[in-house]
Amino acid sequence: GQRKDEKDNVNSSSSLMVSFKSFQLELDTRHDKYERLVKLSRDITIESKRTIFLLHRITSDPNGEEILNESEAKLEAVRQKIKQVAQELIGEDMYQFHRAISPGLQEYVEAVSFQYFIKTRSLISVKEINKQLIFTMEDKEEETNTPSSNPYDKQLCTWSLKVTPVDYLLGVADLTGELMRMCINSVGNGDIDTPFELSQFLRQIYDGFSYIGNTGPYEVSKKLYTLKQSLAKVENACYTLKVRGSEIPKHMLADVFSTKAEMIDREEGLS
Amino acid sequence: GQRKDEKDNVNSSSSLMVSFKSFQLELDTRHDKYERLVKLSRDITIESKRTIFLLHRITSDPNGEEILNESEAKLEAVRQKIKQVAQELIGEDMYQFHRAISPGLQEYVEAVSFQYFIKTRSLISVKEINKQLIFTMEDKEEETNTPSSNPYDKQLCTWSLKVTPVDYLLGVADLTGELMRMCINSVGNGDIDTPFELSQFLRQIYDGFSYIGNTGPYEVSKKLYTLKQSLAKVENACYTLKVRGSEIPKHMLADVFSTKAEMIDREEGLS
Amino acid sequence: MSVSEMFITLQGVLTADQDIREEIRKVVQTLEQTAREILTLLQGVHQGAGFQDIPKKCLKAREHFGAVKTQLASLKTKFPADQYYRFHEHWRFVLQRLVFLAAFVVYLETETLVTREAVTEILGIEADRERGFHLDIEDYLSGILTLASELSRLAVNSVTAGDYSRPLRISTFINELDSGFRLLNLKNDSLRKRYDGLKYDVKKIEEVVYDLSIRGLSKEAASDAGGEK
Amino acid sequence: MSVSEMFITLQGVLTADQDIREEIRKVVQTLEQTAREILTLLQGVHQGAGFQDIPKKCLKAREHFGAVKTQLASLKTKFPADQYYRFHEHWRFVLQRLVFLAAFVVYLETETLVTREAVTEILGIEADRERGFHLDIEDYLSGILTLASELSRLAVNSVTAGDYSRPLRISTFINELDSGFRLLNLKNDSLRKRYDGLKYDVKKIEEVVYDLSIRGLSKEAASDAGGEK
Amino acid sequence: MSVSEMFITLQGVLTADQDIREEIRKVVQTLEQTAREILTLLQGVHQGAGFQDIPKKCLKAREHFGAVKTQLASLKTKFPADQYYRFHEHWRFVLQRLVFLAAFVVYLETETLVTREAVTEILGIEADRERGFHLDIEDYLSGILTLASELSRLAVNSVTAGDYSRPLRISTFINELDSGFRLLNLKNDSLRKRYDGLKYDVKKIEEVVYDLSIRGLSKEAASDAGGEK
Amino acid sequence: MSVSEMFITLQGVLTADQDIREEIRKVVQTLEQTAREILTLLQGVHQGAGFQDIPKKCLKAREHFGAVKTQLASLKTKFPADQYYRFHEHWRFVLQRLVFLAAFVVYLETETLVTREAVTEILGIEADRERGFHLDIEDYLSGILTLASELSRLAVNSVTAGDYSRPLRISTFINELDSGFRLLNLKNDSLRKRYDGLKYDVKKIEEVVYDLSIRGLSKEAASDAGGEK
Amino acid sequence: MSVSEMFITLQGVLTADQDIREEIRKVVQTLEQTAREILTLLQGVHQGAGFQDIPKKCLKAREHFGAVKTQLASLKTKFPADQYYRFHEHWRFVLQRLVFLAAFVVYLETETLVTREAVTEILGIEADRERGFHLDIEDYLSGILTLASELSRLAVNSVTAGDYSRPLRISTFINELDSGFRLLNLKNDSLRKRYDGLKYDVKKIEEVVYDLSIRGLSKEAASDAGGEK
Amino acid sequence: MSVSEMFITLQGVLTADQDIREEIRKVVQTLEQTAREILTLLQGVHQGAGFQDIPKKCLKAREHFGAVKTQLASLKTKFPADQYYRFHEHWRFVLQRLVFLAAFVVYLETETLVTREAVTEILGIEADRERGFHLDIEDYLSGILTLASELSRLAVNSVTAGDYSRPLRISTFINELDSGFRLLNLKNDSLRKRYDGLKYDVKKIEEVVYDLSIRGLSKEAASDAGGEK
Ligand SMILES: [Mn+2]
Ligand SMILES: [Mn+2]
Repeated sequence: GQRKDEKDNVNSSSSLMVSFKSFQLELDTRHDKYERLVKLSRDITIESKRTIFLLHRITSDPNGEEILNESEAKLEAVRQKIKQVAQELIGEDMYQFHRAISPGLQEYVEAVSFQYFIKTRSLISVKEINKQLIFTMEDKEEETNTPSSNPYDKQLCTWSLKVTPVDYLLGVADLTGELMRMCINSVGNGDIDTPFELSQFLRQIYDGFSYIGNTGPYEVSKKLYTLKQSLAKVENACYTLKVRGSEIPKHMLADVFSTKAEMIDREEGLS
Repeated sequence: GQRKDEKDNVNSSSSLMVSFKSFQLELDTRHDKYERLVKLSRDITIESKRTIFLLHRITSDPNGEEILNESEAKLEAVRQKIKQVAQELIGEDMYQFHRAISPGLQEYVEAVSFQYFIKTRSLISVKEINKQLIFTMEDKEEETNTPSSNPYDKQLCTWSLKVTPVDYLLGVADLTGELMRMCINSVGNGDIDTPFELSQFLRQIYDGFSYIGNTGPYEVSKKLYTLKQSLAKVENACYTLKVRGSEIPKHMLADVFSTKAEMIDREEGLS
Repeated sequence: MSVSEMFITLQGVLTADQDIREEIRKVVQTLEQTAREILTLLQGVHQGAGFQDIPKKCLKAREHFGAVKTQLASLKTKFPADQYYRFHEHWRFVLQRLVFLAAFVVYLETETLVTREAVTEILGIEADRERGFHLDIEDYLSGILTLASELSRLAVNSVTAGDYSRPLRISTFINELDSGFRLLNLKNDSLRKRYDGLKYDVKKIEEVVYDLSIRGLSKEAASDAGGEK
Repeated sequence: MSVSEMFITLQGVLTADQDIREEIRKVVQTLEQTAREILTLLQGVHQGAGFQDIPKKCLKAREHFGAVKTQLASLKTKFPADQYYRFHEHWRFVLQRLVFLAAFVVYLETETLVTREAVTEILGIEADRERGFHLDIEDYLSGILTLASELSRLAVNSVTAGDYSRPLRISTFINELDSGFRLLNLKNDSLRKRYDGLKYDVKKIEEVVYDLSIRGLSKEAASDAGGEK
Repeated sequence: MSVSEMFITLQGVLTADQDIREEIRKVVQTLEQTAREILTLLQGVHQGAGFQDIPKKCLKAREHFGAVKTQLASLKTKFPADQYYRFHEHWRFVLQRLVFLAAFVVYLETETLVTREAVTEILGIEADRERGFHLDIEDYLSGILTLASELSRLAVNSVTAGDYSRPLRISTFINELDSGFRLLNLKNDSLRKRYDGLKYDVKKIEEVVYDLSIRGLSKEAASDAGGEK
Repeated sequence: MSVSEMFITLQGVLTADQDIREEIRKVVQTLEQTAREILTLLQGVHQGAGFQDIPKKCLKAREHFGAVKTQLASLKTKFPADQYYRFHEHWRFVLQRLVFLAAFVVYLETETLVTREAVTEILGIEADRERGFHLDIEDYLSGILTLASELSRLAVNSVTAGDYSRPLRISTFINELDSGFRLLNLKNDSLRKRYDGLKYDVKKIEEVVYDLSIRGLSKEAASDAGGEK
Repeated sequence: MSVSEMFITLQGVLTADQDIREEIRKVVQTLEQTAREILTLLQGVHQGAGFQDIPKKCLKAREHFGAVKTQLASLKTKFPADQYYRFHEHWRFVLQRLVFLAAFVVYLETETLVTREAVTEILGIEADRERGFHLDIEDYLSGILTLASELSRLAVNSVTAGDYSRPLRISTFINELDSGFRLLNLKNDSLRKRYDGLKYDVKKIEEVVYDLSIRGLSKEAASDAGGEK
Repeated sequence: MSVSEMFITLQGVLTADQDIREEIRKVVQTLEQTAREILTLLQGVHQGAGFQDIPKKCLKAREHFGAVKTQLASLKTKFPADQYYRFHEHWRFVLQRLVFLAAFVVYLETETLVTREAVTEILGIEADRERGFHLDIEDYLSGILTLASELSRLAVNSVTAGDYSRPLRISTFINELDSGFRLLNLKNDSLRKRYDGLKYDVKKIEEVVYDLSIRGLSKEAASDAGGEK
């Protein structure tokens, strides 16, 4: 059409166009960063999940110590990924990119608090989690790679990432699912102490969540139902242990178990 | 508990454990590949979207040829990503990982068919798209990087990835949205031929989709509504052009436009 | 620290967060009220009689922006400076509206596009994120898109009021804006949706210009405009 | 090629696809029917009288697997060999069920876990994806999980039928299976969910073994078993 | 009191409530029927020939409002006066529709906005909540917004029917309405959403006035109107 | 009769039912194919060039309806006559579509609304439920609403193709249809929802007529039409 | 016939349909009330004391079924006989519940599965679709599945009440039922889902029997039963 | 009165309404806080050690109800007494929760069902709608259903804590409750749905009683209980 030409007079070097070019750059930079963070978050999620699977092997594995060490190594690898996230966020408002990284951080909280429970039978605090997310610039190579662009290089040799209280809560809420699995596993493995410990612990978490109730954000309240179900499963498991234990005097239990173990050994010898 | 130990006799070198260890490897390998493909798909999506934005600049930019070249370069970059996807899929059943890569491929179809329409005013076929997705092993470096693991290296020096008909259809369905945008842009830029061309073209695609109707998968039928809306917008734009053009005899139009262009020039001179 | 103590602490954090949000909401409400007043003021330009009063209306609007400044100054005291994006959603909408209103005033005064820096000055906030309460680029762009749609309406009403030159100037302005926006790669979000609307504004103005030109009114306008300015 | 010709071609492709699916569905239906028959057959072992007949039931089931082989052989002719995963959903469910049934038969015969290779042999399909119609690893695992739950039921019913040694053997077997599954990193999908169920099967059997041991029935069982085998 | 006695008492309360709702539903149905009849009657004004008959149509509509009064009078006897908001949802929709219809009649008669008091009089209900079955303010506003959209349609059809002055008057009226609504600080979701639609009505009418103006038809209209009134 | 004999009998009944559904599905698929072909054919009228060919297109469509008759005749043999509503969902959608297509052809031929009786004749089914395979009233109405929306599109494209008189006639037709529907007391949710869409069609066509009228094109159209008819 | 005449006729048809539905709803409500009364009556058997009264409770329930018969007889007069499936959804739920209640009574009386014919007789409806208001096969099966779940509960409560033989008999019955259902090739989604629940009932009862058996209570039960029967 | 004056008046009404809602929300928040504290307190009874403390916990809870009374007293001053149902949604949820908590305390104290009157006394509100701020019957019932589910959990945990008699008493109580609910003809969707959950609670408790009974623990419990009471 003949009219097309007339529009060409939009001067591509006008001040408007110049600022829009800078907008283009700004937006693309932001989106690229967001995208990199999403990818890191996915990596963090996957590795955290695998750490959790690893930790579940403890209830059946004699080499508990070994598994704990292995899980520590895995979590350290996850923290290296989180370090990259933190690096991306230097000088940024982390809430601007929170949606990108939140899923990964929640899964990390789940993994790290699961490990902590196994080690200490208690709940890791958000403070302790964040203590492990302070990073120092040890790797000299990296430092030399980006010497000019990053103003934080020389002044501060540490930087950190803080898990938000809400991410922490959501991670802990998911932790209860893993604890429930651990409880049922324990019963299946003839471990009669762990279930009662777990039910005690889970109840405390449940009471904590119901104390918070709906004052938290919607995502937190949404988890209450699953949490309640996990607790019910654990309470039912303890109930079953108690009920079946009622058929025999307490002092006989040890006897019974050793007999049974013997039986099984013999059985296996036969098959 | 004392019962724990008894379970330790699950021999970690039993044939069952040996096969489950191999299952672990197999599953992890598969999930890792899936994850890599998801990331590639995201990259493909983003770059394809940016190509589309670039191509929209043509209607206002005098340097159409330049933009086309730039878009070609961008699409080539996307194809390099697709090449990576194809590499991952060598020897695999691509449908096993289809869900991971489908979003990216659809967006690529949208971008490449948009460019093709701008160049040729016609619809690119799925065949033509796939022709561009046959890759040969040119980069020597890559070849030397993975010399042993990949059995396809020596026998076949080409490999390819095929966009499925359904991915193609879904990409084309989204293309219509871009065509609608292009149409409205054209009207705003005083281009009175393009809208009619576009309405003709869009109608053909719409007729095509309604010919297919609900015989395709659900995702395709779902797009019909948006497609219809896009068509309505284009038809309404043409209607407006016709109605307002009706107030002046055809032969006067050129006159009018040149006068108006003059006006605007003068106007700009003043401000 | 026991589990229940931990949860009591967490509850404290959440409560503090909600208190902040409550405070923010209150200030945002007064901002919305002021914004509505500026809007009502500026809406007058669409009315026939309003065209003469534009400069006076702009002056009055400028006064209102004084109140806006105070309210925004109060807003930024309500939360930690480095958590802007944590509470962004609360003021996002009203800030976009204020950008639009500032851009409208500036356009009416000088027929130019207000820059991001200029808007932040009018609003008394920062242009730069590092320096404090700032204007997010997407909010700036969103406000500008509202301006485009308002101007397409103004073009229509100018003709009704007998001013045939303004639509031509608006047309040039919007066209440049459109070229600017085409440079951007937007995500499939609300900004993208709003940007899609720009095409229709451009189209509408193009139609007005066409209507004027086939009737020879654009010539008349040009000579008028020559005289006016 | 015109747009409409292109769409006619595409429609042809889609129709061909649907025809394939229709064909697949038909074969899958006959497979489901056969699977249901094998299931009914094997369900008999839970009944009191059924415990003596296990070997006979297994033989009969083996015969039915002949029919399964023929049906699966027919199934693989219905679609291009390299598009297994395109149509996977159609036979996924029934294949998992057949894995379970084969695993159940093998367990009843030898009290061992059928390997992936052995299952594919029973079903007359490939163990290896590259070689043709194969058994996806997740489907294999899913079938095995169904076995675990069936065995926990069998443990309960064995006690009712007065067989006190079988639960002990099942317990050992399921424990090993559980250890195996713990090695896997599952995604949050249906397999994960089914795997979560395994814990309850393990728990149930543990309870049965406990019940037997506190009553001294496990000793009795052990000596019986010694004699039986 | 035993548990079962308690529940028998409770069931009595529940039954009474359900009976009330059933009664209300019946009256609301007749109201809907009457509303539909008034609507059909008034829709006639959009037709070319209908423009002459407006006064007659209004008179007829007024008669129908007699029936509405009776039906509303019956409605208010169906439930305790202080439970208006308990059953509000049942009549909310039809009441909004009746407000619209009353407002439309009043507009056609006098080209003014019906007040809340006047509507309640037409409907035979109370203006004041304390005095009984009243008109909720949001329902009143909702009905008025429907009027705005109907008038934008009327403006279009007036032009078709050759009446060029009516759109100008509608434009003034709608502008006033728009300013009015801008004074409101709407929280309510559904009302807010409907109000957002008002700006499209305003724009539509501005475009009609523009179309008249650029073709010089609005001057013609003005002189006509001068003569008519 | 033993439980298992009972269930074998029941399975017989279930199988028969499933077979019927399978048969129905097959016929419905061919009906859908034919319907899609008619649709593609008639959509040609929206193309600029298509306006001359309307009579030819209608003739061709009529031929296709021959196939439809045969297919529907086959459909009704697939199930007992008194179980129409048991299987209604299977053909409901395609029947609505066929009603629309028949109504569209009839409109294009004679610019009148096809009656329910006429549609059933075109489709070779019964008008009266008692007499056999009939057309449910809601399906008829649903098809007619689709026609309305197609005609509003046709009005737009007629103008683009330079035919200024057709929109006026469509407007009259749609208005009559709208009045008709207002006589109905619709309860049914999906039909009610679709009916709510009709008012957008009415408005759209009124705007087309407005556009023609304000440019004096409707007069031109009228004189044309006068000559044509 | 004018369009408006056509629509008046159509409205007549729609109204008739709505009236029928209203009538049906009313009868269904009374049916639900009666069903609830029978349920309350039969729930008594779960209570400790209730076990002695079973025969008396059954007799009373039989009386209530007289009322059911009358109500169902009234229901079938409300609509044309050949439109059963048009209104099916209205009574489907209550009919399934009545089937369950009838099946429960019959089980309590004779410990056998009520046949479809026997249920229809108890309800005073037809066994055969051709002969009038009948019982859809899926509704029958659905009611039977409810019975299974009720019986698993009864097994549990029998033990509590000290009746150790009933669970064994229930176990046999449910197993037969399960085998029966396995003969069916269920397509229907809701029925299939409910059938999946059956296996939990089977398992539950097996566990009860296990509990009795491991404690030697089932032998006791067997000798009791020997004496009783 | 001009349009803008009218709207200023209307805005006054709207503002008043929003202020009321704001006030209500604030009080409701403090109520929720208190309710959460009572809940945390009472949840302690599920802990093994908590069983001895029940009376002390109840006393403490009673103290908290003093705060509830004050807060509810404050709530009722926030709005006109006859607009209870206008703002009902605001406090509905927390009121149901408070009913549950009151009912739980009363149950723990006396093992009886709190009556509606007694609840209102504990909460310091009216039993009778006519007399002021009252308790809606559905909210009462909803709270009671929550109690049932809490008691089924308590039954389980009682056993774990070694208290075998409590489950028997809970079972009797829940059965009575279930019979009570069966007397109701529930229409309300959300209440109906929650009621459907009751049958799971009933079943759960029956299973607990079963477990105790088959192990002879219920006898032990009975003799204990005999001594205790
Ligand atoms: Mn998890
Ligand atoms: Mn797109």
